[in-house]
Amino acid sequence: MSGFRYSYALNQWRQSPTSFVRLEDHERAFKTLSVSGFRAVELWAGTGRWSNLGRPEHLRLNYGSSAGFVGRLAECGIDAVSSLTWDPSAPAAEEGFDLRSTSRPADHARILAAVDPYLDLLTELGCDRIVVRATEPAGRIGADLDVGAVASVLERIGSAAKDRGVRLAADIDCLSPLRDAAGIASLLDSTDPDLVDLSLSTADLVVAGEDPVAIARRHVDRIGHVHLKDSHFVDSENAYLLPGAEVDMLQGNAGRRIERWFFEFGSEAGLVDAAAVLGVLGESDYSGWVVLESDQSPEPATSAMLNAWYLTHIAAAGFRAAARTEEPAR
Amino acid sequence: MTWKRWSYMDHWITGTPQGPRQPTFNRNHTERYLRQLETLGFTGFDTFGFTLPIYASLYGSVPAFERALQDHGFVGLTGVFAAYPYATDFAAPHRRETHDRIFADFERTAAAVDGLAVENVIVMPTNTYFQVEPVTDETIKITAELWNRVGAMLAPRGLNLTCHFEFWGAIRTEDELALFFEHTDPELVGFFCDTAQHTIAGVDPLALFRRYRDRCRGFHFKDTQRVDDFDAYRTAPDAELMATGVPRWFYEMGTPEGLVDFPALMREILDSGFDGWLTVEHDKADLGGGNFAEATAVAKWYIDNVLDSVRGGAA
Amino acid sequence: MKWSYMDHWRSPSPNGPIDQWQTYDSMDRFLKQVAAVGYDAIDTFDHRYFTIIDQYGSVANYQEFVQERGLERIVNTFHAAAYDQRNYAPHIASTHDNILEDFRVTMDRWSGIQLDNIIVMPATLYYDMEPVTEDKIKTTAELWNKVGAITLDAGVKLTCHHEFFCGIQSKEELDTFYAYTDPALVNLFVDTAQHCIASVDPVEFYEKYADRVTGFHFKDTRHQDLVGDYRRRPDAELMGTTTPRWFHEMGDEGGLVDFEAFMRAVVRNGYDGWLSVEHDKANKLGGDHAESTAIARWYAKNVLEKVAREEAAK
Amino acid sequence: MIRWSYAINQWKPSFDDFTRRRDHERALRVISISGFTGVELTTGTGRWEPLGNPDQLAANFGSAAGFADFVHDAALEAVSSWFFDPLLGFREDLSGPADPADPAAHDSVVSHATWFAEALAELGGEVLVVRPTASAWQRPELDDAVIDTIAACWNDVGRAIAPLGIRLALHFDFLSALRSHDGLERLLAATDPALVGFSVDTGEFAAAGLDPVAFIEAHPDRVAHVQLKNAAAVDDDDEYLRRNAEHHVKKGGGEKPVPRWFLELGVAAGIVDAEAVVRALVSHGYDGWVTVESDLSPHPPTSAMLNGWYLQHVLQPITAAS
Repeated sequence: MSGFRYSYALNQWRQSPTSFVRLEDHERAFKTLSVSGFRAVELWAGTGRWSNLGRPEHLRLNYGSSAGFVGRLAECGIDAVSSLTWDPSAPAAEEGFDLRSTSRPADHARILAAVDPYLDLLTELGCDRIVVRATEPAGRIGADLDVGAVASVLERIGSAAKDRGVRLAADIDCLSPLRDAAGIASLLDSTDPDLVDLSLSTADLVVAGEDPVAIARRHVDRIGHVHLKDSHFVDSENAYLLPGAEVDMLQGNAGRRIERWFFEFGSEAGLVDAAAVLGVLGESDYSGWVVLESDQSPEPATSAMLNAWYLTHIAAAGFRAAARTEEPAR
Repeated sequence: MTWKRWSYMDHWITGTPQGPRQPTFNRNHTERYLRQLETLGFTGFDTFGFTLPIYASLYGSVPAFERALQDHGFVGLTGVFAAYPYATDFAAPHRRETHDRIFADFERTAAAVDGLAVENVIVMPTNTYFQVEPVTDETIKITAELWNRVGAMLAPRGLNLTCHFEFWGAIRTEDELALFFEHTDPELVGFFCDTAQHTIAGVDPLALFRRYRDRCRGFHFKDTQRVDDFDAYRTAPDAELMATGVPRWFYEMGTPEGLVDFPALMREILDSGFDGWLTVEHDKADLGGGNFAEATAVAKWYIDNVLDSVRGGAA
Repeated sequence: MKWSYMDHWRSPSPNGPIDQWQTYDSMDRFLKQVAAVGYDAIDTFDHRYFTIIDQYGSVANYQEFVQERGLERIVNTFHAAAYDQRNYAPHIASTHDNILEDFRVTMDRWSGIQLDNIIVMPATLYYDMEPVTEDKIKTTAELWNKVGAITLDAGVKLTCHHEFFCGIQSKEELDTFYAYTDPALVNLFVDTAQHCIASVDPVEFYEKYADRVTGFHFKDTRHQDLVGDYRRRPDAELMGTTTPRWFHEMGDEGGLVDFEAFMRAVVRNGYDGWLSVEHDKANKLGGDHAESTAIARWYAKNVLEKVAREEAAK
Repeated sequence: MIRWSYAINQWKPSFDDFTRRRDHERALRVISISGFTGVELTTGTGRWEPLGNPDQLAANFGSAAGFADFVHDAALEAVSSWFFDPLLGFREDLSGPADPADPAAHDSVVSHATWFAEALAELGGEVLVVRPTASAWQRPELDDAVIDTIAACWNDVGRAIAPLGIRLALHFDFLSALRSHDGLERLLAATDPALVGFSVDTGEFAAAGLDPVAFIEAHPDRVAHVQLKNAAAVDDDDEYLRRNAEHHVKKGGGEKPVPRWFLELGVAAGIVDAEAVVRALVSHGYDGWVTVESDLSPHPPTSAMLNGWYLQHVLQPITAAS
């Protein structure tokens, strides 16, 4: 079997600004994931005292120190923080709500400054992966994206990360102007493989009309991180170009009015072939993380358990001992 | 008497296919939200400064959103709330070096609501207590300088600057409040009475209103079931959601366990001649299985069926 | 050490909260979640029979559906009867024929699979049995001795689960009841929370009757009934004055049951049957069955199973 | 004159929900503040149904009058109506399901209906709304003898409760046996117009592929009650004939599937023209309660408020103009 490990993203547990703030809520999520068979979690960057796992200073305050956090995770049956996702263009109070774009060279120095505290945190947490959103949504940047500028800042972040033993994986999401096969290839061709990996996000690829298996095969040597989640829909109308695509498309404000795109595995309408993706990773010598998500789920705990069941029984014989090969009869 | 000017402070969580989210999830949810408020009979709508861009993106512009409010029977956007709950290098009212930045933020807010129905710009005048302490006369005076300056900028634009004091903020006791008001210009810096926050901080909101009646610009009508008698206000990083043993501080008015005497306050308001907005706020009403729609309906029921019966000139 | 999950469940749907029996899909998702966090089997209510026949054709077919999702089998059923002094009351002998017939029918319905236990609340609501006398308990015991013989004929143990609001719930009432029942026919099913609410120490009580115990509901509570809620009319379970929510999953903060001590007792007494986890009304006050089920299984795996190993090694 | 009430049914999605006094108080206040003046109860049985029948009202509020005070305290005028399905059966008197198609069950139906009507009279109510017969999958045949038996049962009930000042309204739903074999019209013809009225449930009519306005126009004198709700879809594949359709079709969504059959008034996805219904009622001088429902809503307070919005902004202007 291959050498990759599974992790679970915590992002969806925080559904509203005031949710997932108390430490007992964190603890319940950790335990839910642990007992479902996941031994690592992915953090995501945020802002404010209520996004208190998403800012280094708040995480330290809550748990006394980074080590205190790691200790608490261990007590809950979580061995590692696999990774942290970070969007350089997301404004944060702690950074004076600075608005930055990876596509604007003038912003790059500030992006590098902003990532620094996160790299410190990851080092303290023993985590070697930062997943960086490569671009802003297409609808915000406009048509002419300077791929070279994006590549340049990713390389610089990648280099700073490498200095601390952390690798960068570029996240190209379904709203990115680089979301299709050509866009992904252009970014990878423009970046140094020593500094920038690809974060393969299966659901985002499906939404973008791409086959995640084909993309995985094509760039198997560059994959440094995997987000494994399912989607029920393809954005066949290019709604990602709408100016407010985060809401217009992903929250059904416009167009086809689809209010939920991403799903846990195992539903009939799912478009991602998880077993095939894992097969490609298994055949290669991929040794990073495969991170499952409850993204957009109304019940993140339920989605985590269903994803665990699906891995165990359908998609990944190695996830848990008791493996099964076919979907149960209905 | 029937008070005509009830506004609703824009906290709300509703069910979506992605779980509980704010109504700005999309325009359809926003419309459903506004219809529910309209049904209950609110005519004022207060929101957060940081939500204005979201409404602008959903409706095309902030004025377009105000027109949508008016289509739903509101007089318009009546108040804007601005806050820096967490001290940063960029925003800390007790540190002079951040004042220019904060002042500039308020210039932008003022521009954003220019020409709208907005009467009050409500601010949280300080950051979390634990980041400011020790709270001294000096920190309060520096804070007062900032708000005098912001108030002076807003006043000519027809906007009242008014200060809303959190139980976990760095101005919370009667003495701290007194010092702050002593150092701020009554014409430029108003008082905003949040019934629950003061009660939690151990300060009687009714007494405060009597004392600062002349500079009171509005109220948040909300209740609490608990006084902070165990220094929860100093909880780091946050006292509002993370205080030990208190997962929920705030409740809608009309709950039997509530500590605030709303009829008495109402009587006092009627007697005082106050003629501004009375605002209903439901902060975190979803905690512990609660829900915003129901909390808002039963609070407005309480207004129509209990507070409307209150008469002034008692005893 | 094998864990079974008792079928209390709610999940959201487009038309409000539903239980897992709503559709094949909701059952499928329920069973997969239970299996995913490492439960080995499920318990159910025998009144689900009608839904089972409607949706799955037979009890055996339903069990197969369960097994296809990675769970071993159905271990126990709970016989939730509508007690009424007029026709179905264990302390009133004239109603016994009716009750006995009910059990003959029930055992026949479930004969397609092998169950370990059929669980009953052995008495009516407390207020329907008051005053609770030795005579009434004796009459009750006579009934369950006869029922136990019927179930044993069907290869299933009869076992008694004492709700805090039923007519046999205090230490004295329990002792009287077990003195009058035949150990070969009438067993005990210890619900940790129910006894705790009734101010009966679950560990002591279990130790005393360990040789008659054929199962457990591992669940927690944050409240003892100190105000007489157990005899509150018309209802104690949902409408009690103490709390709107009596039951919590084990492993959550604020719980009153000492599960570690309980687990040690289970091991010390050489119990080798199934351990059942129950989340009764876990959705109250903003709770969520899915999460509670994971948290409880986490606690079983990471705390109780370790304690059990320690105790076994002694 | 039309009076507006709201059905409390959906506040209890599961058997162990909505049992505590606080829940009831809050639901009534939501209904009141949303602009309704009455509440419609649904029959239920057992200790977890405090609002389910007169015995439970007595157990929880002392008496029907005690409950009436509770309703008035919430600023509602009355319990407009009570929905009664005789096939439910009642633990309170150990009665099993009573089938109006079974002559032997008629006494039971009449006595239970009277039990509710007496309480309703005390609660300021006017209409006993009943489910007249079983579902289509339970009664696929509907010959004249069956229709006559059902009609006789409801004639008897109407006669029994009329002296209490309570009208009887037979409620048609989209799973009803009356949906096939022209059952609705035949039952209408077989019952005594002086004793037996009908309840027009707009959502149920629409889901059954029937036009509620056409029914009102055709039988204005028989309309004794209206339940106003929107529908999302028409059961045009006759799924109502499926075994246990309540479960598989109404709640489970059927084969399509339909996630939720009934919606709030006025929403774009709905197929009921509530304005036309109210215009038809007004044009015939309908004088009685219209009960709006949150049937199948995931969030009853929100549905009540959205329906309240529609009432205040769309429907009441129609009645005010008449």
